[in-house]
Amino acid sequence: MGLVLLPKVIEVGDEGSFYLGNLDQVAKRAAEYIKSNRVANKMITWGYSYSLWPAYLVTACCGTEMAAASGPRFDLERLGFLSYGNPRQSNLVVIDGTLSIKMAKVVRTVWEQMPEPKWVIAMGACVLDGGIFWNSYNTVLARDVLPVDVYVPGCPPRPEALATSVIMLKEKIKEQQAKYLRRSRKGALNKEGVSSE
Amino acid sequence: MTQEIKTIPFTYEALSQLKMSEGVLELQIGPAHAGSGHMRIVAWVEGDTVVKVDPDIGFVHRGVEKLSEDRIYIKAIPMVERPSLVDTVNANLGYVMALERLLGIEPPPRAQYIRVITAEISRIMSHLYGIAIYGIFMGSSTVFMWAMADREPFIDLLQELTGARITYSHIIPGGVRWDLPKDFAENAEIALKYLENRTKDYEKVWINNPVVVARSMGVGKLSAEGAIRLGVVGPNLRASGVKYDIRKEEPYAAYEEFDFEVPTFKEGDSYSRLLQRVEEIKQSIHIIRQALKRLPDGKIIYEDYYKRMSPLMKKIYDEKGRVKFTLMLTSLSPPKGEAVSRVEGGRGEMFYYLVSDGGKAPYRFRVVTPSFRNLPFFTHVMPGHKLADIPVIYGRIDYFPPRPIDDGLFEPDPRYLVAPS
Amino acid sequence: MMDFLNLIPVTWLPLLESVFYALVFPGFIAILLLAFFIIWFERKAAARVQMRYGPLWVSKRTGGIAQLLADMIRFSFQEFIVPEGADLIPFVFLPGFLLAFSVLPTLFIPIGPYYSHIFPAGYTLLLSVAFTLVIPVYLVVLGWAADNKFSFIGALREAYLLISYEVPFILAIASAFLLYGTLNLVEVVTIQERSLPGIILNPVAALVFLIAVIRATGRGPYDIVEADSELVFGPYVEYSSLMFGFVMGVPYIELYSYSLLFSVLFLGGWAPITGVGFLGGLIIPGIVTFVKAVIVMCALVFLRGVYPRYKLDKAVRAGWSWVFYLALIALLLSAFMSRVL
Amino acid sequence: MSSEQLEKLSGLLGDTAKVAYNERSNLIRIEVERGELRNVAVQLRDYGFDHCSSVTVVDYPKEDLMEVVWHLSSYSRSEVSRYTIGLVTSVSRSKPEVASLTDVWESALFLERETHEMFGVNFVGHPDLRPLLLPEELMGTWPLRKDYQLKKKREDVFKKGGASL
Repeated sequence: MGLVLLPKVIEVGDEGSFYLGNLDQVAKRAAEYIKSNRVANKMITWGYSYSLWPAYLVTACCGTEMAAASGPRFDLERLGFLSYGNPRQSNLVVIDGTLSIKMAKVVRTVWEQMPEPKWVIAMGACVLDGGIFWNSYNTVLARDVLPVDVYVPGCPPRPEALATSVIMLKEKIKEQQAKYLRRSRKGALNKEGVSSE
Repeated sequence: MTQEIKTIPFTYEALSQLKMSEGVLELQIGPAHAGSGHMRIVAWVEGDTVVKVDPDIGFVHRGVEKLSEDRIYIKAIPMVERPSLVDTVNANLGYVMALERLLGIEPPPRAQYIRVITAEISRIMSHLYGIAIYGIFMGSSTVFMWAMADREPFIDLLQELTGARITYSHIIPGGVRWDLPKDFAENAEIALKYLENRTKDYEKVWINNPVVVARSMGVGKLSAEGAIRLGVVGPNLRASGVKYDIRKEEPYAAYEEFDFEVPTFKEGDSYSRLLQRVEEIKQSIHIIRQALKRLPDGKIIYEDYYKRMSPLMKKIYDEKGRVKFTLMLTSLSPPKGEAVSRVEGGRGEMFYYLVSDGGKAPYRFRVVTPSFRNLPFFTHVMPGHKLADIPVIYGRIDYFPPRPIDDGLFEPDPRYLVAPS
Repeated sequence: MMDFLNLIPVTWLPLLESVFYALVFPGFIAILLLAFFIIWFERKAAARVQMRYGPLWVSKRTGGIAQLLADMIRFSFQEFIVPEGADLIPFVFLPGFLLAFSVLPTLFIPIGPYYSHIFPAGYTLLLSVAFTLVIPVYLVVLGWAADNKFSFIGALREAYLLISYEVPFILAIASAFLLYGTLNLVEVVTIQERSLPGIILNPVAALVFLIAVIRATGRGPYDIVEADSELVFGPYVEYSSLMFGFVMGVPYIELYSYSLLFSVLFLGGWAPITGVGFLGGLIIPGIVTFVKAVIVMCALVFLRGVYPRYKLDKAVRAGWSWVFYLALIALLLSAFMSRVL
Repeated sequence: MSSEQLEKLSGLLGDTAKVAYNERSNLIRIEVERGELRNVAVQLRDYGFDHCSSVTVVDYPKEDLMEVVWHLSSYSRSEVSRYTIGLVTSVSRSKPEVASLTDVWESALFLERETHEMFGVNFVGHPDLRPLLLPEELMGTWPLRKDYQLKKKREDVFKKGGASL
């Protein structure tokens, strides 16, 4: 869990001095301990999977299908998919449509600005393996730019396909967190000095 | 009260040598921004007033013209539809008309009528999408959802006809691929009646909404003379008082048989562009009704192509009314020459220029989408407005990727403009 | 339950009550539950207007009310990014101040006749208003601290609107004071019980109060500060994890304290039901004022689905022109009405 | 287009311009030398063709020449608004240089900029010839020229995972 990166508190002086120790280290250990708790892990998975806010990034023509998907007929807000616009608050990037070189740079910067638990849905044939613009001099595949979690085929894919991709992403988050839980309970974290007793 | 903004004739040189006072802030309203589509609007803002705007586009440039030289003629149809994905039928119609002018063939009347019907439905969908984007830029997600919802019956209509949601590739050289299903007329009538009383709701909630009027009246004003000089297209041009519609000026695909009038407004600001699109939706409904009433029967493919079809293709055509992609279509090689075709799309005039050297692939293929022709809005209209007006002007000119749209000729405040010495 | 009260030494009683007010009823826990309801109500009402479902699958049976819980969990387990350009102390600590100062007014607004507290009861109206006026100042500093062009412009917009809408707001409060003659909110409610509720006595002041509240909390046409289609998210652009959760919650908590004040000042607080003692004098009338406040909140929150956004210069011009004149009329009206009362 | 309108137009333009009429697509092709370009353009604008629909280049590597084409049409004059004029001048491939017509038609501003970055034709007098569509890496490779070969097979496109970023 990303905790507030507070500056290290150094001891004040001998008389009336108190040693708070390295607050970062203490906070990190506490975070690891919480996350290795089974109930907390279930809660975190539920929280992550039901609040997927995509960054407002319409790369190309599949954007119309993403707009139709967030429209009233295939309302994706039911699944907690509220397009909120600001990369800082979102945890999902939906690459909808062809990635030209210029747009690939922008997608990369948006992805890097986002806080840590983040996922990528690549939508449309053009980002899977080229689509009808496969040998154009200006297009790039999604896997060159970002680590993609879910691919949605189709040109443009139907809004129902986007909805299923969000549900598939929920399963993937569940697996990721379950793997994290198994690793942390097995004491794999002890290497970083987290005493499990 | 309409904002009185003087219009001073202005050339691009003076704008580019604008002397920046130190209080100017450069804002990158980039592609990942709720108020910009697929482009980066670089705006120099002083306080709340926009001093200079430089659009940085090309984020969705995929080189359709270069790729079409590498592929046979038929394969250019899906590529032409992608740049304006909300108005695919008109894009498809434009390219196929240029190809037919090269080949020297003429589709039968029933195919022309079906083309007009699908083109008008696609225009309605394009206008509704424009209103939806305008709503979200103005901060009201209600209109976005309403317009997106009103688009769905028309998407179902064409999905029933062609099977695809948006990318139909329905029009081929010589005619169309599918005949209208039996109950198409009734479903179309239901959808049109639904849209008519929906426009009443729009009037109540959105068009006469005092906030919308206050925010878009007098914003992005464009004089008729300015519109002509900047070469803007489509509803933005007619909203400034220039009565020009290619369906009337250079009638194509059976448009001269329908009587519809071209609505125009005089003020040329964002509000009149909104009203212009609502009027055009009403005209399209009128055209579709006439076309459905007077639909002639007969073949939907060019007579000569029908004869050269193989017996199996003919059997499919007679039973299901469906034209399969015959070998003849895929091995088209029109004679040497060039052709130009102009189509009035939902967003404006789509220009196609096709040069062939007798081979299987086009020698040179030039597409100018309406968005590209409206680019001067940004450089010439936006300076002098408030920062909050950028989405209002930009949303209302119905921008769609890959190239942005703009309107009007309006000059920055003289205070910010130091005449180039 | 009543007798256990007299076991506690008498001197501690007011302190315990204040803790109860601050922590349980009009204070923290009530706000937390209300925030759940209000944000869910806003998204559902906006969705109903837009012919769609709104948050549903989070907790299917209860219609998606746990959506805010899911969001809060995601926010709390997300990486908190501090841009290195931003100066650390205000950037990290100001949301905490924002949250605190938006909760504080609920401490002073009485929710029942038996509402005694440590602070001088005579100035509750003044105290509760004073804390709400500090929040925009923190917002401006917060926008400046984030070293981001959009948040800087958002902060400037907040400053513009703050000045142009606080003056009518203070005039509305002054006209209420002129009308009732006292600054003690408990007496205000007793006056309203005798005569008509405040909204009938001086409707103009109520209207000006509501407009100022809509502006302060950024609801409906007045979400100019965090206008998402111009400035990406106003002053809060750079906030990411739990800090964003706080910052997103602040307008709703502010709305809660304003509407609590509105229901006490203009809707007659706990008018029909009065009682004595801990249960009758505090809990039951408290629930009445609480319900009135929630109704006002639902009305204000619903505006999001109806109106697009105002432009800044038009909103500021309106603030100085007709909203200001309305406030003056409200003052005259209450001067006249207080003669009648 | 009626023949007497055609005569009037070609008479107006003088002997330097060769006029051909393509009846099917209502296209009038006017070929002009580079020197005459500006005054023919001004005459056309005064005649009524008040805006520029498209600026493009047709590349003939075999004849070592590039045809720069301005497509003009008319909003204001209704009797000629049906037709499109293709104003064509040919330019050598080694030094493609032509006078920019942005001061005659303001609408050609962005069209010429795009043609410049696609073909490398230098429009003399254009106020600001920065790249418009292409990223910085591709500026100068003139992708639309015939000698810019696209990759034909899928393997070499995806061998290293698409165009390098």
